Amino acid sequence: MTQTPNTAARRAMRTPGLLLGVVLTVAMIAAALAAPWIAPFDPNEQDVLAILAAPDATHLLGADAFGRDVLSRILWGARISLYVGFLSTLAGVVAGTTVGVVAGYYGGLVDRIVVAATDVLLSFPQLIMGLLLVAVLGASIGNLVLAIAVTAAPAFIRMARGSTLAMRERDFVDACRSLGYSDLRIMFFHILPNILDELVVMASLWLASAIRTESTLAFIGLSVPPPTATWGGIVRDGFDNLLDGPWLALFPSLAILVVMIGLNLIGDGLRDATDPKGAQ
Amino acid sequence: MTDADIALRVEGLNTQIHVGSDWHDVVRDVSFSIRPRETLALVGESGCGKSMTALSVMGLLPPKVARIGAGRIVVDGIDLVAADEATRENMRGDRLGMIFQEPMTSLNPVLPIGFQVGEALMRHRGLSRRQARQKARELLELVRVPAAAERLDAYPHQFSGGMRQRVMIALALACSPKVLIADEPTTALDVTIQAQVLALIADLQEKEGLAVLLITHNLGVVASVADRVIVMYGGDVVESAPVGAFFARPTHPYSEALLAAMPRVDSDGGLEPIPGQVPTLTAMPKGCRFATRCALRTDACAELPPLAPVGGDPEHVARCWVRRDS
Amino acid sequence: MSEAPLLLVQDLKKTFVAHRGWPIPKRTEVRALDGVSFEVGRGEVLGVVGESGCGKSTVARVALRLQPSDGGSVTFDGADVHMASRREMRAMRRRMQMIFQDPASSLDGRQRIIDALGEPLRVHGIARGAAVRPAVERLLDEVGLPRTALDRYPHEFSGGQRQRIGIARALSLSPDLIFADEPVSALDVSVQAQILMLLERLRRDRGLAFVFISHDLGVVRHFCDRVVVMYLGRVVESGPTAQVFAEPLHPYTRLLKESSPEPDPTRTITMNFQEGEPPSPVSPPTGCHFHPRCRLATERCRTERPALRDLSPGRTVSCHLA
Amino acid sequence: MIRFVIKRLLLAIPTLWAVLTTVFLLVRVVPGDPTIVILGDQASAAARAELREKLGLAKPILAQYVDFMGQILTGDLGRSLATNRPIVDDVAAVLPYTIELTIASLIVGAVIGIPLGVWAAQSRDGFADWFARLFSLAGVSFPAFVSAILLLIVFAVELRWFPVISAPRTDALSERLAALVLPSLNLGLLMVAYVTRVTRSGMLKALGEDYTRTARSKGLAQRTIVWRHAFPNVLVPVVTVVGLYLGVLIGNAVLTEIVFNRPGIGKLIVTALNQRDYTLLQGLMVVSAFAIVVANILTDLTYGLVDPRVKTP
Repeated sequence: MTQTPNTAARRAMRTPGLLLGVVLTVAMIAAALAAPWIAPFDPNEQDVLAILAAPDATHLLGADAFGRDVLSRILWGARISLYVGFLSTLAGVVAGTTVGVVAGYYGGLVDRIVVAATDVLLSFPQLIMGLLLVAVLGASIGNLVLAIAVTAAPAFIRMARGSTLAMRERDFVDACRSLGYSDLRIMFFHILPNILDELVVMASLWLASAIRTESTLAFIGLSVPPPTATWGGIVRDGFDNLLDGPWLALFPSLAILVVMIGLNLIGDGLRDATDPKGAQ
Repeated sequence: MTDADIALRVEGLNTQIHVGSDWHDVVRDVSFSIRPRETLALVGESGCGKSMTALSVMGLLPPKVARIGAGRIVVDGIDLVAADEATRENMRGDRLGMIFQEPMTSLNPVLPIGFQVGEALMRHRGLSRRQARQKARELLELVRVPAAAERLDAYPHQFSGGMRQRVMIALALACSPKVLIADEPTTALDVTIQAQVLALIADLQEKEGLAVLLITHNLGVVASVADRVIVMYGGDVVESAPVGAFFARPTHPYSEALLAAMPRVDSDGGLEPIPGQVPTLTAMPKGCRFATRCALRTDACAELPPLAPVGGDPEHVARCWVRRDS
Repeated sequence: MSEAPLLLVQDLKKTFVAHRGWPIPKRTEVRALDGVSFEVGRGEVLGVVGESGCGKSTVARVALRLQPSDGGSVTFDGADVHMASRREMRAMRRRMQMIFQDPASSLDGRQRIIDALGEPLRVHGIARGAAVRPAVERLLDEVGLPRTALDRYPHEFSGGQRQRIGIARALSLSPDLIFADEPVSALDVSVQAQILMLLERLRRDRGLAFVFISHDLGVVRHFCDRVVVMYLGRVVESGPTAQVFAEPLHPYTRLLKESSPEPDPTRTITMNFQEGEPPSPVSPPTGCHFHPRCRLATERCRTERPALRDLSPGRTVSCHLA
Repeated sequence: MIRFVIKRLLLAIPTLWAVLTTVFLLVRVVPGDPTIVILGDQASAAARAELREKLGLAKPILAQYVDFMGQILTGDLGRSLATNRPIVDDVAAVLPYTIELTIASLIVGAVIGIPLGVWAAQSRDGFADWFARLFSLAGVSFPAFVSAILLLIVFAVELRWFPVISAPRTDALSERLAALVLPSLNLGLLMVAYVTRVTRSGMLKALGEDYTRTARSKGLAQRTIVWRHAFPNVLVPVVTVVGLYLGVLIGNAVLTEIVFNRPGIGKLIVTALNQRDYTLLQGLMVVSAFAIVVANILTDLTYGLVDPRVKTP
């Protein structure tokens, strides 16, 4: 049975995991936004005396092989990782959903072409696709967003198409058509609101995925060029000095992990809250 | 009636379900007994408690959500309510068989038909897979599934709805139970197929000496196959009678209204709908539960009437202050 | 019939194609409509009966052009529905509406009742702004729902009430013809009677014509003037309801009638459990589709498709033997 | 069966063709000049022209396309820009390691994930359920390189149970297996998460279905109902999810190989990236897409084995 947004929201608030997820994610976003004010050091300032320093009162999370403060780099890195993640997911969701709903609604040749194209795009491992795109396009924030959005879009096309097909099975789409509503009205005023739940759930999970892809690319060395701090890049710097100071890789890893857990908790919590079967 | 003549006896059954934070009665003080070769029909509209009664008898109430509050369910001298789960498990599928409303979903889609039909024999009779398969073939022939031998290895999706319900019947009768519980067995089927399935059940009932508890909302089906009928409303038995007496003199206002609301093929008689709707479980009236929709309502109806004989027939009882014999 | 019919369906065809199979999908065809013809006069109620897979629901959807046809024609008030331009179609949609079997699935769960019923008024420019609410209130009055229903969501209503909402929506555009696809079969008997009475009243008050699709002969007998009996995509018999059910001409109609249980223990239904599986619409039998289940079938029935012919005024049948 | 496989492969040809065309176009039609990306913008015009020639970019695009397709049809992926070795040889040398790792992690995913999911479904909201939820939350949350680093820190750096470099030095089975433990655990963690989730929800659904009630009406024991009646119905969604996430798995295999310093496609990719080896990258792309297409075929065939509805409509 369908439900009003109200009951879903109320149930969402009763899910402790979801609440924790929101807290973790919001905290991380706040930290990223406040980086210029709360970061103790300039993220690129090199302190020769602090090279590979263990965590202490000055460098709370230690300093890296160039003597840069790890905490400051993590805070500044959050800005890029989160920015790229949000923007690319948004682009992927908007593009993918539009194409998916249209293909699912009209069916026929349009649908067949979209399905075939999606199958082809999904034939590339997501990470390798992103990797190749960034390698070919060159590493910049814009290209990162584009590459990650391209890897996200097919999943949203597939989901939106599938849900639209399921909606078409329900009589209310036929009802709308027999009432003489235009196709656009049916697609975006009637079908879209009904698949929004699923979309939001999936978007929050893909946001995690996008941030993971960004940090992974950075870890491999395909992101905004150094010395600009990104999470994956900081982990990589730490990983190269793993035996000298395991904490260098540990702390940025934890930062990524916190966001991942936060977003996944949000996604799972929303899924439980919007899944009618979970209500019982 | 001596106990030996009785295949299933239910006494004072009370079943409750959990809504919000409370347990609510969905079946109240239901008693009946069925003899071999007899068909007892439980009729009523959705939410009247007829299916919950069937599930209670079979011991298939969903755990944590529903429970039996009181009563006795006696088969073969064993009270299923008092017995432990192991005993109940041994009785299910052996002494009691059940078929369900949806033949489409009641068979396991990934297991072959032959196995599903013969499985109860492996469980209760210790048959080997080979023996069970052999017996499954005989059972499928018994329910007239064409080319039974070749279809032992077929899967449910390869059968039509009517054939699936036949397979379900074969499955339920595998261990030659004394009691068959049929919960809306033909509701999902087309009328011509419904006629086939009802005929099959009647035939097997005669051959195997089955006692049949038929749950249905369709008074036409009741008239066609039942020997006795119990009408339920809001969890209460409102009327109980032999079929002939019931259709000749439907006495409880609800029974009467139900018949008047049913459009018929053979006459032009006008329809008389029952006003309003069944109150929700949490908002049931205190006394007679039909009182809110009843044209004959009096002040006495604030108290629950007992089942009392009507029309001078001790076999024909109704739960109504207005219509009882004075 | 003296004047031109409101709806004329001629030789309508519809084939569904599915690709199924493993590992290589195969093309299978289902002829849902295999040359279906009937007509509905102004203010007339036509029943369409048949069992699952006979194509009775498809008729409504193709006639309303919710699905394209694969042949034949649908003429509404003199205009061809499937040839109509977008503009003409929009105008025609106001005059032909539909009521669905499952009111839960035919209402948008995200829309409040005021929006569900107000939207068609706004889209077709019947009422705007402040005029919408009173118009919707009038609709609710007409179908017997309280005005407090306006600001609630569909899931807050019972099945019967939701069906009333579906009916109110169909009425919102003041149509001449309503296709009702099993409108009462998901409802309990007592509620079913309420809805039937409501439809009866609307028909009288508004002079509505109906195409009433149902598997329940009793309901059809009660509500319809004429009836069309379908079997595996074809019309096998048609005529005035009382006559058809009193004296069925086609063996299938006879079987349907004899199988329909009546609340009368003295009239037992014909039950024959020896019969095998009914044919599937994927591979229908040759000749007369009904011949494998027909006791009277001859060689001719197995090979030659019987034509639908007039037998007496207003009665047609498609059987070699009738 | 063999004939089915062949037919299904033939059906995959259009997809493969589209995939190859996409790779071709990606490398050539993207905005910007690949020679600048490879050589940097300080490179001389002559050097760029030479590279152009070497990459075959000087020819008209259609001729390039024909060359590209022709090569692949004959099983040739071209030569590495950096080493001039045939790419096929490089790939063939390391492919077994990647396949070995992927299969090992699939086994880890199934062996841990399925029982965990079944267990969790039976004690809904109980201890097992919470444990499974936490476990799978961790599984989906850890980026592969993060979990890999943590595993390394704990088991290789601190505990010293396993080598830091997970490359087998000899072909001895014991050594190969030892080198496989941490990487396959790392890669398997994600699979465990997905498999646990889908098994849990699938079991919950199956246990609520009508056929489970039928099984109960036969008087079967709970254990029989769970494993014989409900569980087989879960295999379909499990296969779906495994098939769906094979792409993610292959991507993560790359990362795992990098962190554990294991030979494999992953390391080859990093080498290609570092050396701006365009042709090698293109070849690897073709190989990985090919792998996914094959995996999809395997998934389809598996459906036929676990779901009778697929095989016999």
